[in-house]
Amino acid sequence: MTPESIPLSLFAPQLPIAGALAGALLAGMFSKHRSGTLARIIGAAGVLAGSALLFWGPPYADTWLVRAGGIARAWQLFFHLAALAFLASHRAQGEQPVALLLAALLGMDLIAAANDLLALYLGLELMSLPTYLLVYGLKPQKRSLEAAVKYFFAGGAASGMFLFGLSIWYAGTGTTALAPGGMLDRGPSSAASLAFVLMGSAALFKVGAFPFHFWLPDVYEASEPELGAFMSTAVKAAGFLMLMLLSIGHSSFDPIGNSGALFPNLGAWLPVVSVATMTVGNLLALRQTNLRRLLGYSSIAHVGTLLSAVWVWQAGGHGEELATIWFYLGATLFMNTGAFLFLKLAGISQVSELRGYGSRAPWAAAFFALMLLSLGGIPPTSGFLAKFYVVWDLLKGGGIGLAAAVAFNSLLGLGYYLNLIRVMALEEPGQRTPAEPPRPDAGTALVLLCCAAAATVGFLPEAREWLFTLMTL
Amino acid sequence: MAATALAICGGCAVLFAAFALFQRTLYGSALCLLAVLLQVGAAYFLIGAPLLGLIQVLVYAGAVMVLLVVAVMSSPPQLNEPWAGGTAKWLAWLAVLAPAAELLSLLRAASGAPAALQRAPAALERQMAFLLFGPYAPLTEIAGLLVLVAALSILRESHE
Amino acid sequence: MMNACAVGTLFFAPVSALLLGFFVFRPYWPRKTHWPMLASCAAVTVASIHLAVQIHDGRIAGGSWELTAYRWACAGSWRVDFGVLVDGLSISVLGMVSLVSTLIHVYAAGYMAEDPSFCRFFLYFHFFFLSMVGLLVSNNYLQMYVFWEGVGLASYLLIGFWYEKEAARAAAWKAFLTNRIGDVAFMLAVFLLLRGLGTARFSEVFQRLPELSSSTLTAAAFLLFCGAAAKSAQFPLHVWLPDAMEGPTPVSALMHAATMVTAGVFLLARSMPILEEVPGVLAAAALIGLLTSLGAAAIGAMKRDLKRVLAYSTISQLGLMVLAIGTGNLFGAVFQLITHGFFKALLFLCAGSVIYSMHDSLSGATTVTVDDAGGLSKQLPVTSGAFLIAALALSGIPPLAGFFSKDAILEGVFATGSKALSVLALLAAAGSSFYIFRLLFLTFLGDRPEQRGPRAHAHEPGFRMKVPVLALAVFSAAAGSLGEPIAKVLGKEAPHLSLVVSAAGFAFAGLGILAAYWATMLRPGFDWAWRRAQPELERILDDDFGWQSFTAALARGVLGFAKLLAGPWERKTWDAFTEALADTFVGLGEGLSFFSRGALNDYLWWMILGAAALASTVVLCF
Amino acid sequence: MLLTWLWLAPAAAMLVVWALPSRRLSRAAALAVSAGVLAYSLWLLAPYAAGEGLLRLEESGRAGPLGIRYHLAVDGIALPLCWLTALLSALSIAASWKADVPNAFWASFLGLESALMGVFLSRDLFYFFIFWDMALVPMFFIIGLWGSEGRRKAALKFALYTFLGSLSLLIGLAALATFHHGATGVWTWDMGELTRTPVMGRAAIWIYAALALGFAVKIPVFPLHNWLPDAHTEAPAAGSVMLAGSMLKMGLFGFLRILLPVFPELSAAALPFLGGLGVVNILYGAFCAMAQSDLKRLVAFTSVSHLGFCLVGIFSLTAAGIAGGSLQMLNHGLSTGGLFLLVGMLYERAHRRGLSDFGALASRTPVFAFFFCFILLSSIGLPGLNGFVGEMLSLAGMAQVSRLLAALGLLGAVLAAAWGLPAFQAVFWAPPGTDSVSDKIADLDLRERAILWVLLVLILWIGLYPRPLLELMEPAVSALAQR
Amino acid sequence: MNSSLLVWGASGSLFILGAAFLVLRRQLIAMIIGLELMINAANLNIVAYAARRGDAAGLAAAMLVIAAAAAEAVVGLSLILNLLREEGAAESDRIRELSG
Repeated sequence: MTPESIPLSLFAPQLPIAGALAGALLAGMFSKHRSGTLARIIGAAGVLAGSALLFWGPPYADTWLVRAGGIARAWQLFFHLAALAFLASHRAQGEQPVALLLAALLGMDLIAAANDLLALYLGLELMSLPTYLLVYGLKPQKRSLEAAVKYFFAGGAASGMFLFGLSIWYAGTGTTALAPGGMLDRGPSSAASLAFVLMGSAALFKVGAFPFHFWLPDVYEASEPELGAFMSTAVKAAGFLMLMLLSIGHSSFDPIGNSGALFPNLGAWLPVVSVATMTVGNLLALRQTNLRRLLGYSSIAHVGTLLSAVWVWQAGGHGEELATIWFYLGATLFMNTGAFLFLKLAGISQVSELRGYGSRAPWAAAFFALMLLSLGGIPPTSGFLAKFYVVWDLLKGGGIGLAAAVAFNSLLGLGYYLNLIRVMALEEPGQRTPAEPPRPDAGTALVLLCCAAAATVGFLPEAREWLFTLMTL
Repeated sequence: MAATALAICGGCAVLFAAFALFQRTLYGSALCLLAVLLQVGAAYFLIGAPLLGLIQVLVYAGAVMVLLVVAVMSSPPQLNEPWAGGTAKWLAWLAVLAPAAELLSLLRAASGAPAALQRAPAALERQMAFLLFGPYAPLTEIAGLLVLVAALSILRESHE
Repeated sequence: MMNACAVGTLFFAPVSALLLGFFVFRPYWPRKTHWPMLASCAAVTVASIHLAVQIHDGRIAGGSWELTAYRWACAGSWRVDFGVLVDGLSISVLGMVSLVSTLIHVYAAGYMAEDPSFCRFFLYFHFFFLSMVGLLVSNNYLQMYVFWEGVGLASYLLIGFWYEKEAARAAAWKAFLTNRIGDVAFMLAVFLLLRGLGTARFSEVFQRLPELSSSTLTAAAFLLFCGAAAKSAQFPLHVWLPDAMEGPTPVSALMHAATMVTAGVFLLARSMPILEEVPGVLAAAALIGLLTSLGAAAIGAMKRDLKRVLAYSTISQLGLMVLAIGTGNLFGAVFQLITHGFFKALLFLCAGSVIYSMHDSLSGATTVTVDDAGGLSKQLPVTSGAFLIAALALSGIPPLAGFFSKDAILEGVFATGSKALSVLALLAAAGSSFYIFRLLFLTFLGDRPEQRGPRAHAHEPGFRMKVPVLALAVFSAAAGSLGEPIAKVLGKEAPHLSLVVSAAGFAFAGLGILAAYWATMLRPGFDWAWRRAQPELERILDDDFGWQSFTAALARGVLGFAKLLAGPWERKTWDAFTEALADTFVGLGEGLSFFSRGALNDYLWWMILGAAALASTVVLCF
Repeated sequence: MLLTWLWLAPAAAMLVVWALPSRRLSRAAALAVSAGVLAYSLWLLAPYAAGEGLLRLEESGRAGPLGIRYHLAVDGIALPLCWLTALLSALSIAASWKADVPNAFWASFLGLESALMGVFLSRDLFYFFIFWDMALVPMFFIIGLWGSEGRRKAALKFALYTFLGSLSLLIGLAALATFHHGATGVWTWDMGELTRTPVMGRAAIWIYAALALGFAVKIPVFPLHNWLPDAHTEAPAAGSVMLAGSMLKMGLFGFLRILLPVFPELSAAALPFLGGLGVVNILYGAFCAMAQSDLKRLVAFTSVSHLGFCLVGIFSLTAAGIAGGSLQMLNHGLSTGGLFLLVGMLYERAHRRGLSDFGALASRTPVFAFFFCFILLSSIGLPGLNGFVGEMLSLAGMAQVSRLLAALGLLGAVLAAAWGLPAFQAVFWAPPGTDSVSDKIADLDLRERAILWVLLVLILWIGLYPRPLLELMEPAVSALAQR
Repeated sequence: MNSSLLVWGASGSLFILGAAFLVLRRQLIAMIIGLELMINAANLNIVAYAARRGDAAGLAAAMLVIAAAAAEAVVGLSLILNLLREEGAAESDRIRELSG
């Protein structure tokens, strides 16, 4: 069976981005010193055009290789948003970072649109390679090189596992399509499960779940904060998307339906991994002195919560659970971006530098406190609402134990979030506290404003429904 | 029959991989990797995908090995002194004997050319080529992009 | 109509005087605040006398007049209304109280003239008067309780009036605390009534008594008695009255002799119908009354301080009143209450004059002991004369008031027919005459070498202090004739003085006087010699048979328990618990960080191990 | 929209006040807004209070898919608490007029007021919880930033205890809604509907326990009270007025509004246990108060004792008891709020709170002595003042159920005299000690007197004529009473 | 079908040996060799089954995988060359600074 060829129009949203990639590289050729800003503008234009095309571009299509519109569009919009935040806030020299980012963005768009395991693999590769380089490229020094190397090898091992899983799957079913059938027609065999576990662990690696999380704190600590923001939002979302694609298979993935899981045995071990991830993330975060590393572990803790949301979703969830996952990822997008950008602007990386910062820069401190409150899940903030939806679905879906674990971990989380607020607000400024308040420029200020606005959406319990309708219109 | 040849190829690949693991020197491991790559190429050839075998030898054994050797040479000296010691001798013998054995088993089975070979491999190859640049065109584009990114990493290297 | 406005003045006169005093006189004419107070006292006296006459002449139907002012609170099925009840009992006691208050207000104006916080004294003094009036004329237990604690608060403020003195502060707090214990018992009784009947109005309660179960009734009666015992300083809860003498003498005269302490007896008289339902409580009351009376008389006979002796004499007389209530003789108790109000106030005023005359700066020393005073009759003729009249009245020598009221009580006791009770009652009567005349002879007549006080320049107090003393002397003498009108007002039949009982009473009283004369005048210095001979007995008696030290120890014990409870234990354990909880989690974090120590190989090892573990579980469970 | 303004106005004003340039301007604006809210609440709610139409005054939006509906309403129990909150925030802002604090101080008070109004008004459990937790953040900063020496530790302990409580509350509420859905198939968080369906079986006990724990931490009930003394002692005067005045009532309000109507038979079963805890609260608070040497910590323990009375009243489940309990909530706000204001004025002048630091103040500052004595007497429960009415009704209610608990509760009244008067005497009557600062203390100025006169009049009015308030609570109370 | 067993065996052991490289060897360059081995194992598997079934898609997939693997190797080696220039030796013990 020779698959029919894919019309180029399906890739309409991705073309402007590829164009921007090429444009950025060319910009680098012409003017040496102003190439950075020029590349950023081109990049941003490309991404915006891509997002615009997402809505007015190709109608809903579901070919053997790629999908367009529907759920895929929702995820791609999310990735574009994260990329825009990165472009608006990063200040590195040269056009390299912009080009690498756009390449990574293309990779993510491919993952979102993948209907075929091979496309998924190539998307994973295209997303990972530029990220390894960005970790070192943005701030070339010993620490970031070390982080990049660690990230490369861990990522390499993961994609190696993914590939091996893919080969087993291909050997078993003879097709690399992301569709139930083939080997499964004769019922779930051990080979299929092995294939899934290998591919699933690659997804878990990308997300930073428990056994695969060791690289994450080092990379967040050493890389630039805006990359940390980008990775903790977009790359994490891509990881979750892969996990969901693998566990359900695309056909039943679209909007509401949830017929038969490609790999039904996900339910057995996902709760264990999610509770382990939550607890490890929170416990290790309690002792951190480096703020970026702390945000890394907090991101791991949030991954634990999200994994339990994914568990409920795949255990027979409907649109609601999917909306919960989206809302949580959306909330994380704004919370993490806000927190990381604050660290970048304030030039703070150690907790001791945060001491008494409230008296030096009250408004910046208030912003960071709002972000921390949202990360910690204190009621009026969107973080609380996200966690509330997860606990709500868990209770509805019968995961009482998981709900209790999420609740307990949010108390653990308060231990370090509240501590930061205490250090910032209640302590006297130490000698290492930066003297003057941060001066964000236009782009970053806009991003920070959006983060602050999004953090206070805790008042509207219907926010999840609006998000779902927005994403699936 | 091709199966025995295939068995020898697979066996040698695994053997060389094991040897590579326990080599004290990087130089040794690199060479063992080269041997493994060649064996795998031979396996492709035997299985019935001669073009793939060729590409494997070209891309892997050629480009990647060269890079590896460059990296090994630029790493500190004590890791890459020339191959000496007993194991080197044995490996050399093995590297020679393995292809000979494969050829021998092929010829022995020459009466019936290897099943894969018979089935007009060219047709499969042609179909693959058609596929790569037809339906799989987007994926090849993505592979191209990957190579571009790799190039960027090297390009950046040359900036400073 | 006249009655309504009379009752109105009972309340509005004191309230308006207080408001006037607080808002007008305090800032502008502090030295003049006694004028509005005197006016209101006079108004209340006139009103009460008018009402008394009305009731006495039967012009008010049924001898009692009730008016509901407003509904105070409603909760669930209960309705609690505040109102006024004027009947024989309340109006007779109110008459005495208002009369005595007016006189003492005049006396206080003179006595406290030089005191710097003159205005504050009169505000407290009149607040007490308002509460006392309110207590006497309220028509339900709750309203009575409100004024009951008001009186307690006034006594706290007035005992502690000279708050520079440590003794005054301690005495004030002790008084308030002991009263509060009694009030709590009283409140619990009110709860029981509310629980049973849903209302606390006297008329309704007394009509629907049968509805209550016997256990509730007994409990209520007993608790009411406890409340009364605290206020009227009966045996277990009398500890606060001797210390209350730390207050200025007018306070001691009005509150701790004539009016406040009688509130307890008034409560018992008011709830007589309940007590009659429970004979056991009456018997207990009689016993405690007698015991208190005898004990107080014994201690009083031994005290050296002028006011302390009078304090114990008050406790003893109150004991007699409770004895009368115990024997069911309501008229005897009320008659004694009224006459006692007059002559006991007179005694205190005389003591006040003695103190005032012997010390120029008043707030310095407030007590005069028998050692200082002696042979004062020469310098203070009027005071000693009045003291003599009051002493005679107290001991119950015929023409004077005491004889009639004490005789009424003795009649009641003899009527019960128990020989032991009557003998002991007679003994108590003898005791009371002994200690009062011992005091008389020691301070006014004899002049002992041991007495070396500054009596040389003692001089008769001013005009404003002499008039009330004389007036009270007249009343003490004439009050005996009030017997019939009180009986009529109370609706009880007039007492007939049986010859035997009055003769026995008079004999024992005379015996007491002779003994006092023998112990003090004939053998001067006997008092001191006796005290040196038995220091042990003196210490016991001084310590109220050990009861004072016991209560002090109890208070210290409670404070110690509180300190233990709120001490380091309370703060440490909880903080330690929360800190330990936090440390365990941080410790767990430290332990886990052992695994992520930066080695790339370890990272990869954990990854591959994790994948293998997942694979094995997934594959195995299929 | 009328009711929404009650919590929305202070919230909006919070942002404005915070952003104002000058401190004096923001202070004045804060006072204006709080006074405005007080006036508005009186004007808006008074007519409804009089007539029977209390429950008609409610407004509710559309129910979302989760069954959450923005639904505000006010009834007999919530109305006095709203007035109390509005009054106390106005008074506390006026009382800390001279404090040199940034705009955030005034803003956090308005934020606190809006959250508390939200708690007392919302009929929907979800919004109840949102406002419940929102109230904790401003109080954390008030204690943490502007308290006295040990403020940081106190703020952290306060945050830890209250978050623990609100966490168990969240789980309880979510489980209640889920259980309700299981029984009726309808998703709803509205208090009205939740009361209509019986929640039976073992799960109900767990839900009841979780909710009770959440509320008990806030009241605070005996074993969980450890945060209160530190929070009160370290908070600024105005802060502890608000904390004691209306924040402690959130827990009791929760009991009255959620536990009693939704689980009537479980509350009846829990009566001996929780009533007993109430009595323990009374006695424990009184004993600890007796042993304190710091004036403010003494007042903190007394509020533990007073809330014990409220608990005893509420859990007598009799009409009189519940009326007494809710009235005592109001009285405690006035008398303890007044005491904290007074101690704050003392601290403002002398920066010291020890009992032995002052002496003979009665002669130096008679007006201060008069006010302190008056409000202390109301706090002790002197009849004729408001404290007595609340305590008497609560204990009378409990006497209907168990005479032992009522008797023990009454013992608390004796102990009240034991901690009240010695404190008064140590500060006002006893001669000044060696290191006393009473010579530096000036008497109250006009502003302070005005504030205290407002409290005085209210205390006297409720003491002498509590009937209108009790009739206001009558419909809500009789609905809850079971006996 | 002993040949499929043979192919599974070969690719499985190659994969495991690749993983062993990653875990056991301290030199980074050796770990890159390990990566290459893992990818070759997978490729062997894919090509074996594609050829046996005569499915060109599998071969196309193998082709793309080789390209991706090459790109990955290049990126890895560029990072390692940087490390060599900075540190002089590409050892995993040299990169233990980030920890905790």
